Amino acid sequence: MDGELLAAREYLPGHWLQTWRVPSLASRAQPGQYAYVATPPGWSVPLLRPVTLHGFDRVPGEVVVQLAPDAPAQGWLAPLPPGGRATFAGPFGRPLRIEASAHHLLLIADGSSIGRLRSLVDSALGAGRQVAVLLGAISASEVYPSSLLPDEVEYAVATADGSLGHHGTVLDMVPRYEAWADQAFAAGSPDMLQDLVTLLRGRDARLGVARLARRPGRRSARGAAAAPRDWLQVVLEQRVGCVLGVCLGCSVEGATGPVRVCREGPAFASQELAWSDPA
Amino acid sequence: MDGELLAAREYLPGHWLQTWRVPSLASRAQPGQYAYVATPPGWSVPLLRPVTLHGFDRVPGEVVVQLAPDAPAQGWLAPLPPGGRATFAGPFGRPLRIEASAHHLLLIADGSSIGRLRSLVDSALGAGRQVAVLLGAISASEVYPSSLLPDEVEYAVATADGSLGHHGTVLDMVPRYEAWADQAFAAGSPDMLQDLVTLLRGRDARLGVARLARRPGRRSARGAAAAPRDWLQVVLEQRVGCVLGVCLGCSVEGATGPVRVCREGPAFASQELAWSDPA
Amino acid sequence: MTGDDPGDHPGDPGVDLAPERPGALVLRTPILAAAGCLGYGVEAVGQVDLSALGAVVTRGTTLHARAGGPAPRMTDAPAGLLHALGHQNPGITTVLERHAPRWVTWEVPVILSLVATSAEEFAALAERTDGIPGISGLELDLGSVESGRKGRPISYDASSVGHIVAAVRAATDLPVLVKLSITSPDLRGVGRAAAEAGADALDCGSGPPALLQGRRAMLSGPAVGPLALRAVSELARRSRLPIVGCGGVTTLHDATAMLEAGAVAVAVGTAMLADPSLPIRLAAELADQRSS
Amino acid sequence: MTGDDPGDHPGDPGVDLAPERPGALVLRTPILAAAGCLGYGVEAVGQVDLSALGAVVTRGTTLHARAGGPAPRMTDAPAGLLHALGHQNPGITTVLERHAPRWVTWEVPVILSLVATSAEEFAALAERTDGIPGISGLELDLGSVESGRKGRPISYDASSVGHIVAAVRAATDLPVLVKLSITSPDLRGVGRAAAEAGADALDCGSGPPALLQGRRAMLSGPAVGPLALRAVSELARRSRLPIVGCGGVTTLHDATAMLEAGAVAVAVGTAMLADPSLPIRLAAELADQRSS
Ligand SMILES: Cc1cc2nc3c(=O)[nH]c(=O)nc-3n(C[C@H](O)[C@H](O)[C@H](O)COP(=O)(O)OP(=O)(O)OC[C@H]3O[C@@H](n4cnc5c(N)ncnc54)[C@H](O)[C@@H]3O)c2cc1C
Ligand SMILES: Cc1cc2nc3c(=O)[nH]c(=O)nc-3n(C[C@H](O)[C@H](O)[C@H](O)COP(=O)(O)OP(=O)(O)OC[C@H]3O[C@@H](n4cnc5c(N)ncnc54)[C@H](O)[C@@H]3O)c2cc1C
Ligand SMILES: Cc1cc2nc3c(=O)[nH]c(=O)nc-3n(C[C@H](O)[C@H](O)[C@H](O)COP(=O)(O)O)c2cc1C
Ligand SMILES: Cc1cc2nc3c(=O)[nH]c(=O)nc-3n(C[C@H](O)[C@H](O)[C@H](O)COP(=O)(O)O)c2cc1C
Ligand code: FES
Ligand code: FES
Repeated sequence: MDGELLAAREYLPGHWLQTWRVPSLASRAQPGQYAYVATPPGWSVPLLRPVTLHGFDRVPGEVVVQLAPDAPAQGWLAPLPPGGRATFAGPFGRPLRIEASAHHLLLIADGSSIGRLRSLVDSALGAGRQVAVLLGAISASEVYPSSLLPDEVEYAVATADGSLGHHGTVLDMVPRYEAWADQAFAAGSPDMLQDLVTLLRGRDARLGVARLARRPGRRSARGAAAAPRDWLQVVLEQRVGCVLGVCLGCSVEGATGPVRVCREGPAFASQELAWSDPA
Repeated sequence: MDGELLAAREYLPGHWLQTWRVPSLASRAQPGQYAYVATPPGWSVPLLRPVTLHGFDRVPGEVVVQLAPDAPAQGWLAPLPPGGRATFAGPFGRPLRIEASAHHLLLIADGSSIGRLRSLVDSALGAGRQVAVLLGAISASEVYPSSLLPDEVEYAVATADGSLGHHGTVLDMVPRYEAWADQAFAAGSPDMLQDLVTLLRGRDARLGVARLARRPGRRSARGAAAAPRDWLQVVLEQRVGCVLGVCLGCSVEGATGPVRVCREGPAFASQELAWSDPA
Repeated sequence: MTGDDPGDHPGDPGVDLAPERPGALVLRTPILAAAGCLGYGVEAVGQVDLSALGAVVTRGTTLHARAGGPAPRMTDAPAGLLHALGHQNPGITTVLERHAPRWVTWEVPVILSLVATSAEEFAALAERTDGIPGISGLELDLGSVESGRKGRPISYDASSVGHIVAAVRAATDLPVLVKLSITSPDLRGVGRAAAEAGADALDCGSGPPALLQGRRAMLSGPAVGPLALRAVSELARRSRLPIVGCGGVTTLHDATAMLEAGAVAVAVGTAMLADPSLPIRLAAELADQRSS
Repeated sequence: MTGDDPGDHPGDPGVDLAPERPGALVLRTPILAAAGCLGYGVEAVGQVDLSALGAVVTRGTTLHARAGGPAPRMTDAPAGLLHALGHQNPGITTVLERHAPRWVTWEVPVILSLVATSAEEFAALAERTDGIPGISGLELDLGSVESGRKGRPISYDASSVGHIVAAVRAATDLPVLVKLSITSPDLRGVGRAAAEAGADALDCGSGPPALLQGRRAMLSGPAVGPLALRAVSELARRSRLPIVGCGGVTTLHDATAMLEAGAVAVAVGTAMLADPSLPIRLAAELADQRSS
């Protein structure tokens, strides 16, 4: 599917948001899914490379693509002027799922990974839900600008050097929100995700009190399919080969054997994946 | 030096003429020289790749770059929309030289190589000289359009399949012009150039009569430095590495040892090069 | 596929990858899907017209199931792809049970790629295929970076190649292709050892040993094309066996260069990952070129 | 350059490429110009601040003048360059007469690259440099595709490497670097043979054998980076000699990866062809990175 670049802005040094007209992608994309862009004709390897769908607007048929400095497609997409063209494919794979009964959504990300969850914000607010975003970054200069988030969103930032918001990691802020949130969604480095899962192992114990105090009875209302262990969903990234499910290049360890990020993912319930045991 | 693409047209399938604004190139380019364009930032090897300067216009600071289907820079230059940018270098190397006393210029080319001589046409006509262009091509569909040449130019075409002009090779047409021409300039495949040089080995004998009959006394007027053996100049192409003269990747056999096309060339007097003896 | 009428055009004899076993492995077109790049073929049904391919070489298959290596298994390299997949596969028993019944129904020959480290293990794998319809040939993966010793592919050593091929030859009557690394230092010796031990054809071959985040990996894609071409041309001058050229083939020009270097057929790997119908287009373009 | 104060910063010891010959070959920065990519250095004076380089390795130089190979000598490959230059050079006598007097005046160490096919010839070349000021070291080109037998670089064979290095060692007291092909199958054996025969350092190395329009050629540039990284890391685990990593280095990231794989310094070839000041920028970036 052919795309035309409509506009681009560099929202942080080396970080781009590009608006593309790609109607058949915009009409089908769902939060958490990736789109793929073909390496350009002059490029030596014909490959599909993932881009993060920061947002999509179905009616005009537009998607907003986020390019971090290390995005695989950065090299050929970032220099394009408006009017530039690229070939898109996707969306492939499984999206993030908001449960019907979930009203409070907690989004947890580090660095530019917030882009992978960004379209979930729009879907959730559109459906009248409340959203809190927790972001971790090295320092203030790498923090996703709050101006890119709707005002209704609660946005809390942690920086490793303390230059903005909480001095520490994004995980330090999680316990404060875990009782409030009906569902959580995370994207980020493998280390952060692992630490998050480890942290959440203590959640049931902590929430025994907190949750019941705040929303008595909600738990049972969710039904069996949405057991509390599905509370966290993650969006993974892996280097990809085919994105068609044949090469097994994107495999990661799942709870019951290897799973392909390009097909079974990119969104997973945290319990579907294999995590290290706490040391 | 930064260049901006102003306009592009595909004058034959796969053959492009692109107008670029590159003032410092336009102000210094001379007929026969190449310009070089840097592989783009996303490209994996930083190299300078040759492009043919089809023309240049010093006052607005514009050059017209010709891209044949096999041009090294075709892959990244051809897809650019107007407003696109590229980094240029050059001109490097030795240009073609029109002698002050030369009034009749014969240009001989095959295929898209005519682009390498094209700017000589403008210089020569501007200085009041007469120009004849002989072009060889496989068939009519690959012939450089006469509309791209000024009306004053005599333009003769030969096609291998006889679909346009003379049925045969460009060389068949040379003897008809060799007496008329004060200088000749050729660009094309190595085979064509070799055959041309072989053909011209008989020229002195043929011209003993013809020249004296048409322009008695002209020969001596040229002086020793412009001996008749300099009658033909050629523009060579070679795959290049550095275009700075250090890698020796562009070397060809010269009459007295290897010569570098990027420095001692690309324009050579035919006697400066080593040619095969006739079989 | 029986080999009775392999060519699309009357009189087109097809490409025989096992000349000493008449009709056993004759390809309609000289373009194959390289090992691992189309899985077991079944994953691609519906996306690709498999019958337009010369053959499908399967994912490398081991005696027992393998979970594969840790992530990341793959990364982009300049003009190439680095991969260390760790031979993830469900093991030969499952593969034969699950997929062979479908392969029987296909027109395209399926060549089963076998992965092992010893002659005995290779022979055991070959024996398992005995009497199982749907398999048109075996490819011994001796080019793999991950199963060779210390990241040196088995095909770096001619005598190992000879032993393994002899053991497999004794275990099966199926056509046997031997896949070599394109950086094998002794291609001549390796080609001779394979031929003398009874191989039917050579696949040249696998990408060279490289590094993916400190782990041993294979490099593939256009970057390795010039190395593959050189290996094929060297092998072709020495070997009487038919050669499948593989490595970096992305365009018609690449495929033609392989055939000119002496290959009788060409396998496409990396370039078909994102575009599984690329080999089919190449096959069509090649046929056009030849008939014009 | 004397080696007295090699580092730009007080306390920076520089990179010693000949630890057993104290002060003989200590580089200010760990970035070198790879052989052949800056000619004899003299071509680049005025374009590049040579003193900002760790060292300049010269074009390969033979006993007698060579006119070089036929055109085309070079062509683009995916993410790389193919070249078959035929070792064009004016021969060692002319090189020493013409260039050594200028090298003496330079701050940057000049390492003369020697090309030959036998131990005797290499030793003869080394002898010619005896007592000639301006040469800080010799690099033996054992990685070349064009001077090895049948396109197999000399460094594919450990015993040849040992013989050649021993002969050169006997002929000179200059630091001796041994340049290997990055696809040498037996890097461990080759590294050991070089060390035992008295080499001071290893350069790993030359691009792999490839094909340029049917002729043997070397592939270089980013395409070969992953192969070079693997070779350096394998060599570093086995060898006690300092290693110069070479192959595909284009960015700071590439240079850092080479150093992490175990190289003490990095040579830049193809990437400096179009931009001879690239290695200087890399050296500066590397210094920045280290001091921050
Ligand atoms: C599903 C998914 C989605 C992702 N989405 C994003 C995203 O939207 N934004 C983001 O920032 N990160 C994204 N990532 C992360 C991304 O994969 C890695 O950060 C990235 O691959 C790091 O690339 P690299 O620098 O190792 O190599 P690359 O940047 O991929 O390539 C290495 C170098 O080789 C060159 N090169 C690569 N291919 C070729 C070629 N074919 N020919 C010539 N040269 C080539 C490039 O110029 C580059 O310099 C995503 C990953 C996955 C799996
Ligand atoms: C001085 C000079 C001037 C010339 N001027 C012109 C001219 O103006 N017009 C013209 O038509 N011809 C010109 N030529 C002729 C030209 O050199 C050859 O026709 C051309 O190089 C043929 O290219 P190729 O197809 O072999 O390889 P290329 O097209 O150079 O490259 C081969 C393939 O590799 C890919 N590739 C190349 N480099 C990279 C890279 N760094 N990273 C990833 N992929 C890469 C390309 O996509 C291409 O598919 C000129 C030659 C010279 C020496
Ligand atoms: C994703 C992927 C998986 C592969 N799996 C196998 C395999 O299982 N067995 C094998 O012999 N080769 C395997 N290969 C190697 C290819 O078959 C081929 O030899 C190599 O990639 C070179 O060809 P190419 O440059 O066209 O990719 C694999 C290559 C890729 C890219
Ligand atoms: C134009 C050119 C000339 C070269 N000449 C030599 C040479 O004379 N001697 C040598 O040992 N290596 C020579 N090489 C190889 C380089 O020194 C280097 O080992 C190789 O190119 C790999 O590094 P790269 O990928 O950074 O180019 C040459 C390489 C190029 C591109
Ligand atoms: S990328 Fe190939 S299976 Fe997922
Ligand atoms: S291109 Fe390097 S010397 Fe001419």
